[in-house]
Amino acid sequence: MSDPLLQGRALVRDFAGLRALNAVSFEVARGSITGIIGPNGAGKTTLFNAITGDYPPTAGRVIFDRRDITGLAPNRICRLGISRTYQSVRPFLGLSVMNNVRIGLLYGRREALTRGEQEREMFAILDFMQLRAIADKRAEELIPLERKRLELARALATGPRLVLLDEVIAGLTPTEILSMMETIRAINARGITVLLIEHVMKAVMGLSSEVIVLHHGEKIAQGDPAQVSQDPAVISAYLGQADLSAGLRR
Amino acid sequence: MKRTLPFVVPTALLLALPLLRIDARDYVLQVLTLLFLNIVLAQSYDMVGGTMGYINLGHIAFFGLGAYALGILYNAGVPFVPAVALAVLAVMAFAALISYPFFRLRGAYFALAAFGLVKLMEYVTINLNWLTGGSNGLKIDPANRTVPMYLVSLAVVVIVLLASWVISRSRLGLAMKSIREDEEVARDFGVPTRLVKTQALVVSSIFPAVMGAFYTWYINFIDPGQVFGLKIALTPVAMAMLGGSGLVIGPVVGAIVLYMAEEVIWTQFDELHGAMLGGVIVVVGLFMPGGLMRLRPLDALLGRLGWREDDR
Amino acid sequence: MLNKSCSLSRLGVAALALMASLLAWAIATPVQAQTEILIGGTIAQSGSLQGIVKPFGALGQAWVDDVNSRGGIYLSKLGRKLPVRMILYDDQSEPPTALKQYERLATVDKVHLFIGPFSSFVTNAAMQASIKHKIPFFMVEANDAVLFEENNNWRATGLAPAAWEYKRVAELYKRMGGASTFAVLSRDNLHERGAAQGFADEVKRQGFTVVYKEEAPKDIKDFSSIILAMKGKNPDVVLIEALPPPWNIGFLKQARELGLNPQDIVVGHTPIPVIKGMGESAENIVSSLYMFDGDTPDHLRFAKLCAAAGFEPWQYSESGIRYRAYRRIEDALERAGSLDADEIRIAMWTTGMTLFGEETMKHDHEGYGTDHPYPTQVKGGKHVSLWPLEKGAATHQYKMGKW
Amino acid sequence: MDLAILVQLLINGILLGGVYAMAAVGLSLIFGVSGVLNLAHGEFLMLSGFFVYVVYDRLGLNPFLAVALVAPCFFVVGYLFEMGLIRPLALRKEHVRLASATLVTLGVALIVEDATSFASLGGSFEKSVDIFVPTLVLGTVFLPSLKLVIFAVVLALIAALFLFLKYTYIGLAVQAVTQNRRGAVLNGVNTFRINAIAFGIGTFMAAAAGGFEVIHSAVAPDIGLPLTLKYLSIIVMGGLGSFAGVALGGVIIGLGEALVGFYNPAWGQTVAYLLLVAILLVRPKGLLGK
Repeated sequence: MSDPLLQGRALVRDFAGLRALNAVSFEVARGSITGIIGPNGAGKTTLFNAITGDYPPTAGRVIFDRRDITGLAPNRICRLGISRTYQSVRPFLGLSVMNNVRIGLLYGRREALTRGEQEREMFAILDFMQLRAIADKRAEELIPLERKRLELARALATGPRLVLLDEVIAGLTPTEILSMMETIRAINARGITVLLIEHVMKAVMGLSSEVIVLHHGEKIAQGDPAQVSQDPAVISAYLGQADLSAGLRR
Repeated sequence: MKRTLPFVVPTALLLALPLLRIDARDYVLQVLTLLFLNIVLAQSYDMVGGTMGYINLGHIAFFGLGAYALGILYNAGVPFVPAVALAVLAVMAFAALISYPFFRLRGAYFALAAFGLVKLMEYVTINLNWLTGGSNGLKIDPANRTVPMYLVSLAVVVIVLLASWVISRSRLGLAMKSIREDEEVARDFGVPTRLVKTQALVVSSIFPAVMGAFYTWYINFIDPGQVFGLKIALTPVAMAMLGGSGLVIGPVVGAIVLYMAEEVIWTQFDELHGAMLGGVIVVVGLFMPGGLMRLRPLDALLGRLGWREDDR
Repeated sequence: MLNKSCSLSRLGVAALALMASLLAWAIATPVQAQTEILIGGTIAQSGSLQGIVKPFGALGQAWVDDVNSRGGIYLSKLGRKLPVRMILYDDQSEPPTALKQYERLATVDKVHLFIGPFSSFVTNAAMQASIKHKIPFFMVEANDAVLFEENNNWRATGLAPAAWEYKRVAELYKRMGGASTFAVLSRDNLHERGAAQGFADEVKRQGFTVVYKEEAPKDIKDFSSIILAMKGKNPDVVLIEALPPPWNIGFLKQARELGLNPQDIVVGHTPIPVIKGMGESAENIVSSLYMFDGDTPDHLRFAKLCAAAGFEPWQYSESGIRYRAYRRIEDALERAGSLDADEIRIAMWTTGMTLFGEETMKHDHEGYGTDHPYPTQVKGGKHVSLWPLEKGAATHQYKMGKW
Repeated sequence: MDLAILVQLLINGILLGGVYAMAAVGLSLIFGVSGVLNLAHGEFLMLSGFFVYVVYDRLGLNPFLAVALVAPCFFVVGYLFEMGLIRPLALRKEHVRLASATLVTLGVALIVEDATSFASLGGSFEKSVDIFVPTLVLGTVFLPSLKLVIFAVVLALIAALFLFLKYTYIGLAVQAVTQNRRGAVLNGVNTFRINAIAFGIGTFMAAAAGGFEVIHSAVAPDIGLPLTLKYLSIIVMGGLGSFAGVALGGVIIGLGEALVGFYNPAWGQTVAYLLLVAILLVRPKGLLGK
């Protein structure tokens, strides 16, 4: 990859003696949808947290758009153009849908928006995520699917160049999965690079142009989906997790 | 117009009150002055405690510091108005200074460290008796300042209410609320949390500092146990909770209700004033986590007045 | 829409009505005709000071009942006796509350004279109402110098300055002989500081040495370091000046535990909890009270009032001061002969009455009185008066380190 | 400084730390398990002191026997306190819960204080038991035996608590709840019961400390809140939820007070809060906090 948007160089992250990430190096191409898979406890979310600065890497470098962002505060990293969602959704429960989105617009952007631009952007995002009708509700009044959409809306509000999606598809019904996959593609079509963690193999394989496989905190494979699913190391890592390995072979 | 009327009319009436020619005028003014003091403390406490979700049990430290700063400056010969300004600036600087270490703490740690700060301030004030007069207290020239104090407190109440309202609708206010809801997420979405917390604390320190400075001027004889007292530290918190912490209208309503309850208690009962106050506080904590103004009928009323906030 | 605005305005009217009625409730008390003498004041029934003065509400009522049982106080210019009524509020031990309530007493209850609250801080705030409304203010348990900084003809106290508190105790040691070095420890509080400093100055003036003098925090619980430092100075007499009994008990128990054995121990305030808590060890502790043993009418009446209020005179060391205030009010009213504020004020300042059969109360030009306490010694679990001095020197027994 | 004095000061400070730790351990347990800052802790201490006094005064019992009688009753008091007043707050949002628990316990503190002072109207507000346990004297060093006993009791209680937490089912459940409330619930732990037990034990410890207070010095209705504040700063200093931290925090404050207090009594009391702020500056989670 000649000029990746995001690059991890030998990332290490320790938690009280436990090594959650061990020398993970990877690259995410501009404009791509890249998937991260791996069994539970493989370090996927830890990798996200290392990128966003929530839990900065113990060693190694994170390079975003040719710039070293290792150790920057999360709010600064956000302004540089990385945005995220959470595995278990974390909208600001007491705030209205609009204000949830507004946070990203007001604080997450590098350049300040005028009031008019703000409103226009906000309603465009609400429309895009089909949240306009419930814009005045508080987040705690939303149903789970709406909360997921709200998380995505908030992530888009910061005007990111890269979004990290942590299991946005998990827990949805088959119809909802299809619509969410469409949404992710649409986001990508806006020129936003997507890095996503997912357990639903069909979705990952369907969406991603590239897949990274983590296991026990180490990267064991990276490549296009078809190639990765044939990788013996990957298969053995998933062994014992019948449904997942079944998903891999399918 | 309709929305501001319920605010403007009482303010105008209260402003006209000193013109009243009845014997008990000054008594009424003093009752209201103490009420205003409570409103200011509760309302400004809630900027950090309610809007930002950091239970600042040390809010009263700003009041006591303002009271002492004014007394010391005034006795050193600084004219009154500059002395107030300097006292308030000193308190703001103090707030900015402590915000860094204190906001490294979260939840209970923050609440406790802030509470401990009040006690520390009390002791230090006692011990530095060359500066503060120590346990002998600090006295400034006495005078009857009932009417000016009343007007000043009323003005500060109006200002603090406006400030709360403006903040709750502002960029800063939104960031404060997001910190209350989930500080890590707020930071992930670009909110410079440390800066926002410092700003919030400094803003919230202005009002108790002003009231503290005027308190010394009004009572003219203060001592550390009084201005850094436990009761005065904790009642504003109870008031904010009673009315509805995190709502602009909450603390002011809570302050009025609790203060009036206290007035009734001490005039109507000879004994057990503290216990009754405690009972009220328990009931609030137990049954009204959202406070009065989140109760359905009152919430509906706010809706009709057009005062309901989006984020509650 | 019509409905909505209608209920809104109804609500507005209701809110205004509520406010007005609250205001009315606050100021609505029938205006008093001159059929009784109204005395108003506050007593801490809650807050930090309640422990020292709470029963004085009952004591006040006992006095009122006593006066009224004789038909009240004779006012010569009215040519008849008027009954007394006392209105006491709870100042919550806080100055702003006291200020508010004295204002209420002046304007709503329309009292003829004020009786002061406990402590100099609260008194300072309360006095503002007296100056403003020109109502005579009988100060009670308040004699700090800051209260006397300004010229104010509306207040006066029966008390001498705080520094006099141990004058008689110091005189006693002068007369006794046998002790020459003194250690003085006071609680770091307005009143106690002044009193302890007065004692230190007094014994120095008598030619003794003060080997240790310290102030300890209001809420200290562990005295071991202080006791250790004190032991190093080996004083003959140790004086402890603190109002709250736990403070005194804490010090005494730890002094016993750590082997501090001076010849004599003076504990300024030794009410019943101290004696009960120390048991045998309290024997021969020297203390002071605002009265001495005797059988003058004042002694008998004081004992009777305290009994009616449910305690013995020596159990609340400040009760003697209260009693003196009541007597001064009676005296001033009788001599004024009317309820005119100015006449009461002048009568209050020109008193020359005799109390407890012995002393003549006076005022100096600043408004200080002459009352200061008398030495006592704990014997058999009670205070025994060491006054007058001739008697005291004979009765007093050195503790000689016997705990 | 004279060596003998230094030794005496160190002994005084350490023993004082034991006294502080006694009540603070209970408070720490309560916080660790339930996440509640119990502002009524000192009131229970005070109340227990009063009951000990009443039992001693009216029934003529030996004060130590009275403590042994009264303190266990406070286990029930703490248990019921949790059931009636703390449990209903369990489902609230974190910061709302912290605030409402603070309010509820503050209200209870005010009620207990005022009711106690009301109940003793007519008598005196302060109570103290007259008993003297002779001091152990070794050369120039004075070892107050009562405090030695307290210190031993504290150590024993902390050890017992440790064993209880490590080896009994309830103890393990308590630990599980301390570490992860939600996880414990998912694993079938009845957190309500565990909270109540923690309150029971914590209040029992406060009551035991109250017994000591009335024997060793005196209790009065208004001593509660200031004591609570001091204990809270000790447990924060040591690290919330860590018992060893509590003992350490107690001893540090005890030593600070003893050493500073020797030269300057005024700053002796201040040092506790100075240390609190200083330690939190360096370690936001306390000395042994995780």
